Amino acid sequence: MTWADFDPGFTLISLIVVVSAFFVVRAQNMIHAVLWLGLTLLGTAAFYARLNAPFLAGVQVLTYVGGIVTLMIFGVMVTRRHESLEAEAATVAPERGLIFASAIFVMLSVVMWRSAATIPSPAPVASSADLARVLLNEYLIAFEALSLLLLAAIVGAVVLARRRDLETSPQGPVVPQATEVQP
Amino acid sequence: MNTWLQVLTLDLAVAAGAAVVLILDAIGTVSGRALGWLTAGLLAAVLGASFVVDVSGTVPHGVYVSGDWVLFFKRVFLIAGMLAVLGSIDWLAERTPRRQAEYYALTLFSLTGMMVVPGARDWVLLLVAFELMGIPLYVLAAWAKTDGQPQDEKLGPEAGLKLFVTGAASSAFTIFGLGLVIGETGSTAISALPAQPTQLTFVGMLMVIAGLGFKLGAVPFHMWVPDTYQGAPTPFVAFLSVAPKAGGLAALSVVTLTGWSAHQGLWATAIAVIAAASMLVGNLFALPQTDVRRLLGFSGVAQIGYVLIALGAGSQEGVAMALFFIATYVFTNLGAFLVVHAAAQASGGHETVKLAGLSRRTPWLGASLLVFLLSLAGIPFVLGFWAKLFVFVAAWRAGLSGLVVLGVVVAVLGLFYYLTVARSTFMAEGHTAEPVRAPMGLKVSIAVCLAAVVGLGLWPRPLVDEANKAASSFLQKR
Amino acid sequence: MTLASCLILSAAVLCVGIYGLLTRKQAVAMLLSIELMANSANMVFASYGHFRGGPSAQVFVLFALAITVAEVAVGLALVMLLYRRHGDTALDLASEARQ
Amino acid sequence: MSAVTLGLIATFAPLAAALLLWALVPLRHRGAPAAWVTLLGSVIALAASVKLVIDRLGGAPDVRTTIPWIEERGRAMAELGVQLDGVSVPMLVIVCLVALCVQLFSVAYMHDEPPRAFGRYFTLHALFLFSMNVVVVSPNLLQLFAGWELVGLTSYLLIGFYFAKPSAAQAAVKAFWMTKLADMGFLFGLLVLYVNTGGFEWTAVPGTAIATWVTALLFLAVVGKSAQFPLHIWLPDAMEGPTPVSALLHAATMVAAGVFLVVRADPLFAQAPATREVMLWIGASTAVFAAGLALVQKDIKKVLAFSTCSQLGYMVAALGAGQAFAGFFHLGTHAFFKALLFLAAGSVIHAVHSNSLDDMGGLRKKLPLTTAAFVIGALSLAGVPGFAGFFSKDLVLGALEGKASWVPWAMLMGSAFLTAFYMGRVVIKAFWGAESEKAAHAHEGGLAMTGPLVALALPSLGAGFLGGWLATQVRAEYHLHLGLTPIAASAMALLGIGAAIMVFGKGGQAPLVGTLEKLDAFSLVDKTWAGAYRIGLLGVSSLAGWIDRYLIDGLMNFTGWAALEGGASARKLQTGLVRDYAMLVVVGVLVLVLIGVLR
Amino acid sequence: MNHLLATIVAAPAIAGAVLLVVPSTQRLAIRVVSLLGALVSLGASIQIALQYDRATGGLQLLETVPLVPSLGIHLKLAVDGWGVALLLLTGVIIVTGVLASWSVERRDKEFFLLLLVLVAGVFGVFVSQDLFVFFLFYEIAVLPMYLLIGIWGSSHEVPASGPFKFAWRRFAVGSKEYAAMKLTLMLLVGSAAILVAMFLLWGNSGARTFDLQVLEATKFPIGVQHVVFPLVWLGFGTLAGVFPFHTWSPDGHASAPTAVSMLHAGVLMKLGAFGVLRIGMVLVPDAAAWWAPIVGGVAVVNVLYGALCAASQKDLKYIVAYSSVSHMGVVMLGIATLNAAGWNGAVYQMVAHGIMTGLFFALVGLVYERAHTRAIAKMGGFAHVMPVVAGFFTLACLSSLGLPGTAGFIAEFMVFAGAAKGANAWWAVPGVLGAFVTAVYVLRACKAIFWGPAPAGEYSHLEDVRRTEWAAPLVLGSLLVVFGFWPRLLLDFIDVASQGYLGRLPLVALAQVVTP
Repeated sequence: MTWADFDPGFTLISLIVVVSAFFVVRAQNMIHAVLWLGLTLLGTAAFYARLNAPFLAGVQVLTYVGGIVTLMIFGVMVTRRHESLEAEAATVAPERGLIFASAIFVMLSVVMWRSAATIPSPAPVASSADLARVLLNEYLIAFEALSLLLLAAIVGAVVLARRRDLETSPQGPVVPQATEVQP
Repeated sequence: MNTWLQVLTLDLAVAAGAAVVLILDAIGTVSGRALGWLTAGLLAAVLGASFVVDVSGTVPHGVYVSGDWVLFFKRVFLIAGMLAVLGSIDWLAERTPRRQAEYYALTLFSLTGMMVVPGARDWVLLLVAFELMGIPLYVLAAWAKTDGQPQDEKLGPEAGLKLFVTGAASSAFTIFGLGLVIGETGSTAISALPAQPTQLTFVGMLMVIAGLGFKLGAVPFHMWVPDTYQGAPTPFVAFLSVAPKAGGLAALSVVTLTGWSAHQGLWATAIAVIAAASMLVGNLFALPQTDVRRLLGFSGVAQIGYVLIALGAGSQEGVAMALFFIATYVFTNLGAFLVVHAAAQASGGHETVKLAGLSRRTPWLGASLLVFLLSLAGIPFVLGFWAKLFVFVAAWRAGLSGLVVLGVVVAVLGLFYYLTVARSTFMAEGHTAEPVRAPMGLKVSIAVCLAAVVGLGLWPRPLVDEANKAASSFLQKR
Repeated sequence: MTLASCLILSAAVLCVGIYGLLTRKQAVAMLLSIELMANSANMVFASYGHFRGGPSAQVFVLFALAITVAEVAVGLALVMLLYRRHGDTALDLASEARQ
Repeated sequence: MSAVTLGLIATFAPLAAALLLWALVPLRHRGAPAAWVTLLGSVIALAASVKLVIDRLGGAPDVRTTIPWIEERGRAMAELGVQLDGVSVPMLVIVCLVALCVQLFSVAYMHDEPPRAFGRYFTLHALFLFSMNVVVVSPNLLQLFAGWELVGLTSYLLIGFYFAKPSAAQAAVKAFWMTKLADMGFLFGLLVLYVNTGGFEWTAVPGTAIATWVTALLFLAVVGKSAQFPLHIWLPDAMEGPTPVSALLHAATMVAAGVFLVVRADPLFAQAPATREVMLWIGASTAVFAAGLALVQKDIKKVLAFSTCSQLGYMVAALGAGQAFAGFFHLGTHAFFKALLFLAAGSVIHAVHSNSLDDMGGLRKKLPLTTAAFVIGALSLAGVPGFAGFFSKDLVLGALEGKASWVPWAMLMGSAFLTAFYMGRVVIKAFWGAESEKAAHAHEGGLAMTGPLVALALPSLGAGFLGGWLATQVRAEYHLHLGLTPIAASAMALLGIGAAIMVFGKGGQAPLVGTLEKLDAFSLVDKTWAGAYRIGLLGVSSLAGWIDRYLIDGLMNFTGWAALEGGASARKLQTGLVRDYAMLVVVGVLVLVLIGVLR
Repeated sequence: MNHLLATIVAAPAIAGAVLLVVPSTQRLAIRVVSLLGALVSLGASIQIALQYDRATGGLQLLETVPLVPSLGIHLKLAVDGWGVALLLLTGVIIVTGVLASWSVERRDKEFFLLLLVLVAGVFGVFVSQDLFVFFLFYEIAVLPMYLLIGIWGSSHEVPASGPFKFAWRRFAVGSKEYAAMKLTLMLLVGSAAILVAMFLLWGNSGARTFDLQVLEATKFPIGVQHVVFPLVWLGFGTLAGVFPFHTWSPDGHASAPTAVSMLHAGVLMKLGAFGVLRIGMVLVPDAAAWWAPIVGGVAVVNVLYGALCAASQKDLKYIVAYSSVSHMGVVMLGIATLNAAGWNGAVYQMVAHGIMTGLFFALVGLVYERAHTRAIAKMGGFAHVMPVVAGFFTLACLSSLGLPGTAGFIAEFMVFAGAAKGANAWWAVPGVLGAFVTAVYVLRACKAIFWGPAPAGEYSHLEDVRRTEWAAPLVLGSLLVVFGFWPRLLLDFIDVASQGYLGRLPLVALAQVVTP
């Protein structure tokens, strides 16, 4: 790798992604953390675009930034306790996290460097049409399964999150009882 | 050649069942316990259909291969699902009467995912099916918003959360690993493998195995097991403790033995390490447990260690024996959990001491529990013995004698805690002699398990033959 | 920009996620960390898609995205449940089950 | 009837009686009928053995028949059988005759016992006779051992007949232990013999070294059974049993089995001069030692018991001198007169209800027949010329002439004097002198009591003259000759009697009595054994028990404890914190990635 | 081909199955069914003894059913001379055991059921000619013990002391649960060792079969043999009470109910010794010959140490239990002699000790049932009130100390003779010493319990033997004497088997034996 290989765009994207990711896990305010995540995801979208995957970038922006970040903010708002916002977001045992994270990072990057450093030139990229075609051919079953997955997730999330989920039987509220045995 | 719709008939039927259950509940046609019986009936019907309908074949592009292998697993899943649903009916109707349909639907969704897993030969399909199996479980684990004692009230969400966090982290690793594997091979076919796989491929592969290890509850991805078992509704735990493990086994087999069989040295090492750790940790941690659910949880961790030994052997025999093991494990563990459930409902707690005098209160339940425990411990003439034995034989033949010896030795530890439970059930005098009245569904379910464990324990041949057939079909068509 | 550098970038995001996973006390924060990890996996796919070609990698990202969304939805529901039981979302509260 | 059949009848008739009584519980519990069954068995046995003697007088040859008993690799490793020759046939008669007399006597003596006990008593008697006959007719050492042990068993049961009495129970157990201790020698001897010759025959010629080992070990058993120093301590205690039992077992027959063993195994002993040397000394010292103790006993039975020890010492000394016949002959005469003495003593005890010499006195008027019988026995025991004891004792002493610088000879001479002296003491204290309080109501027992006395008095008087015949039976040399020994022995006997009359006739005390009494009271030997038992055996066993419970089993408990503690402390790793669980997932991935990296 | 062997195994099992459907209120029916099952087995075992051709020897009455052919597992039943002797023993013990437990009241149905299952396992072991099935039956025989002791057993106090005092709190030492758990765990550790040995044999047999005859014909590499033998020795030896793995035995036997003690000490411990002999000595003879001195050395410790421990006990059942440890040492000693006298003696001792200890436990059970104590110090003079018990107890004592005329003598004598003839003649010395110590403690116990002044107070009206209780003393006592006088009844069977198997030992080992 030489200076000729230096790619300012990529470097910038990398910096944005990594730094914002770092703030996601360090931010003391949960709202800030979610916003930092949004930045990371946007950076990732840029990354996709840089990798000639505009469709992915679009989807990334739509679902992740638009969907997940919103969902997260919603989640934070719903569950926040205003008086202790800062303390909640505190971290524990950072050295432990650092050790494990860096150990994995070192190992992965060594292997990645060894295995993939030799691949320089990008291959031709698939178009959105290609994506659509395989999606409805090879991945048709997976696609259908995915729809089931999403359905299940929705059902599950609704069941779990249903507020004031009064457990009542037709006869009225059920009192938790020690035994269901009729004497 | 069947069309893909035909190949996936059973899976589609189960998925449709989920929809039907939800719809029937929504329009109010069927509700309450009837939904449960309906679901169980549906599963029974599908199980019956699996013997009638010809579902063998390969889907275009080879993403899904159906045959004896798949059928074996599907039947295991269907049986597990059916028995678990039967065991849940009354608990649900009494504890969470307003969420019954969702419970069954989610169970069916999870089952659909499971049923797709063993046939999947494409990473994408495998991943989606695997997640379809897993996500409903997160929800179901947290089902017990108010179960029994007040102190248990907080355990429900905790159970779900613990399962979720470890699960989501694991699946993140899995997907990351998959990225490396697929990227390196350039294809989403599981069997595809570059002629000269780079080290990165191997690392990715091992990360995938780590993700599967979570679902199996193997050490060190097992930490959720006892806590979730303790907090989740027991009838669901009966399901959770067996079916997803079979699914994990199926996935692990597919991942390791299609295409990757040439690199057995790699994954076999990983599996051996996990297996050894699981047997050791599971048995050791189970020793001091006082809650039967936790105890059975750790015991399950240990049992998975035994399954992994067989899989680590990498031979057709090893696969067959792993299948045999997991099938026996379904009946045994499910039965054990259901008996514990029945007893706990009557005595107000899942602690071992609460089982005191069970055999006097309701002899057949006590005897069943004993049989299940003996089976888990691997005592002759009950099903578990053959399972352990076959696994050991397969591993021994494959040269894994060290693991076999370790397994034999730690099995003694296992015996200690199984006997502790048996002691409580049989020897201790309970506070009451009042019989435990198990509801119908539970009774049927336990009886089926008991019949299987004893019957197949006396004559394991049919199951062995099935397992062998499945394994050979799998390895031929991989 | 080489494949290796893209992959290492993904690994970095993954490890930042791991760091968060291990150090965050707050349930939502942990969800965010998991999100980072999932995102890093997608970055790997995208990188390979760019350097190796073919639609598979990109298709996979789509699936992975959907799965992540589903997971997050369920995860958030669980966090809300936790909050409802404990009045807080500190994960350490969920440590009743141990012995 | 063939000789073998007769031998079998003699052996098994009592067993049949015993089995019958054992199986037919009502019969046994009736009491008296049981006695008749036993007596019938004994009569048949006696008849058969007398027939054997008559046949032998008619020139019948020795017979030996065996059948395989224990097998090994298809061959007999041990055999059972019957050997009827000059040693066994006379012995058979002696045993059966004495036993019959004693049993008859017992019918009267024991009549106060409750019927059940009475029945048990006679069952055991029948069993005893069977066991003793097994010893007598045995064709090899193993069968002899079997009978030997059975005899020991019956002895144990009969000593403990009054089992309600703790002293009797203790005495029985003690007797069994002491003889069992000695019998280990027998067993080892058998094993050595077996290993070196492949069999249990006393005719084997294994060479001097082995023969010495074997005989030394066998002799150990003899020391125990025949109550030789230092294993004699059980015999005085054994007097806790009923008096007829003492007469039969502990004087006439069982204790003599040791001597019988040596006589039987003479061919082996002949190959082991070293063993004989030891026997000589042990026999001689026991004779003197026991005679000394006999002098100071207050219990009439204990006098007789120590006297038995002493006389057995004579026999053993004779055997040690290589004169098996002398020992055997003395065994025969001793059987008659000692049984007579015991039965007479029993008659006295029966009359005065006391064992103590102090309670007796002047009984000769009340019990004339008993007195006569006792005096005959005493004279015979003392070795007064003409009585049976004289002949045999003379033979024993003659055998010792010149052996080991005459020292044993001198010891036995001294002992002969003592014998006469202490018997004189007993006779005078019991039958002469002033009438004691308890003697006032004494009277002779019935015919069942006096009959046996007469029956035994006759051979006590005359059995000495059978010596010649007996000698031809065992192919030994026997001549009466007038020499130093007979004269000295007669002199000693008469001197002893004279001294006794001089000393005790006036109610005096013997010299040295104080010392002897102290010695007896102290009973060093007894205490030594008791100490060995308490400290040695019980101490070691308590230690073993402690080790087993607290060290070995403790270690097992510790293992279990360690596993459980291990589990319990490992459980702390299960913190319940989600973060830690996630960390373990990361650790797992780390390990797996490491496997990939290291590959 | 008749199905005697199948009958003998199946009879108790079928009786057990019938029990399942007998209502638990039908107390008499339960007992009668159990007794019938036991009687059929006894009858079959006698019939087997009659049919067995003693002149030919070897395996007879062969029956084979393939079980799992793919693994080389067959249900192959046949019996050799040793087996015949031990089948007879088992038959007798189970019949008397059932009769002795006639008075069990608590949960009697389960009790008899487990008893029958157990005994089916025992029979199975003796007739299995397939290592795997052998092991299966072995496990079946061992496991019911856990419940039998744990439910119907009795507890007592053991004071905490010694260096491992701290471990006491964890276990209620002396309680029946403790005894049951310790017994089960120790025996199953042994089973684990056996299982490993089994795999080694199977894996190295070439034929991949568990068939004992095929395994016998296989010449295993000496390295394998040296691993297998110690595993087999310690694995089975744990059940045979081999020092220092005997500690389950005193607690287990002391806690177990009467019939269970009878069966366990009387028959089950023999399974261990039988395993060492049949599997260890026969299948891996070369290693066995090498290990024999060690086996014998440990056995000698067993004999003497067990006897000494017994002498220090104050609890009647413990005395009998330790005496079992000591007597099983005699069995192991006989096995280690590697000659016909020793092996015959060992098997004979199995039978003799089985009968004797069965008798012991039956009588101790009777005494305990009436006096409600096992502490010797509290007893005394019982012969006045229970003379029959006293008499038979004495008989058992006599056999225990090896008195001629009882079966114990024949057995011990043969073992000692074998030992004296063997390579380590000195073994006989501690062996005989052990017999002497036995004389000391059994007679002392006998005296303390039965002799002395007639008991007063609560013990003055103890009942003697009644009804079904007669069976055990009468049958077992008579057998002790019969086998003592007429050993050939059994020796004919035993010897022919020993002869057959002895030929397998390496010549080196045989050369060490002094042949007269």
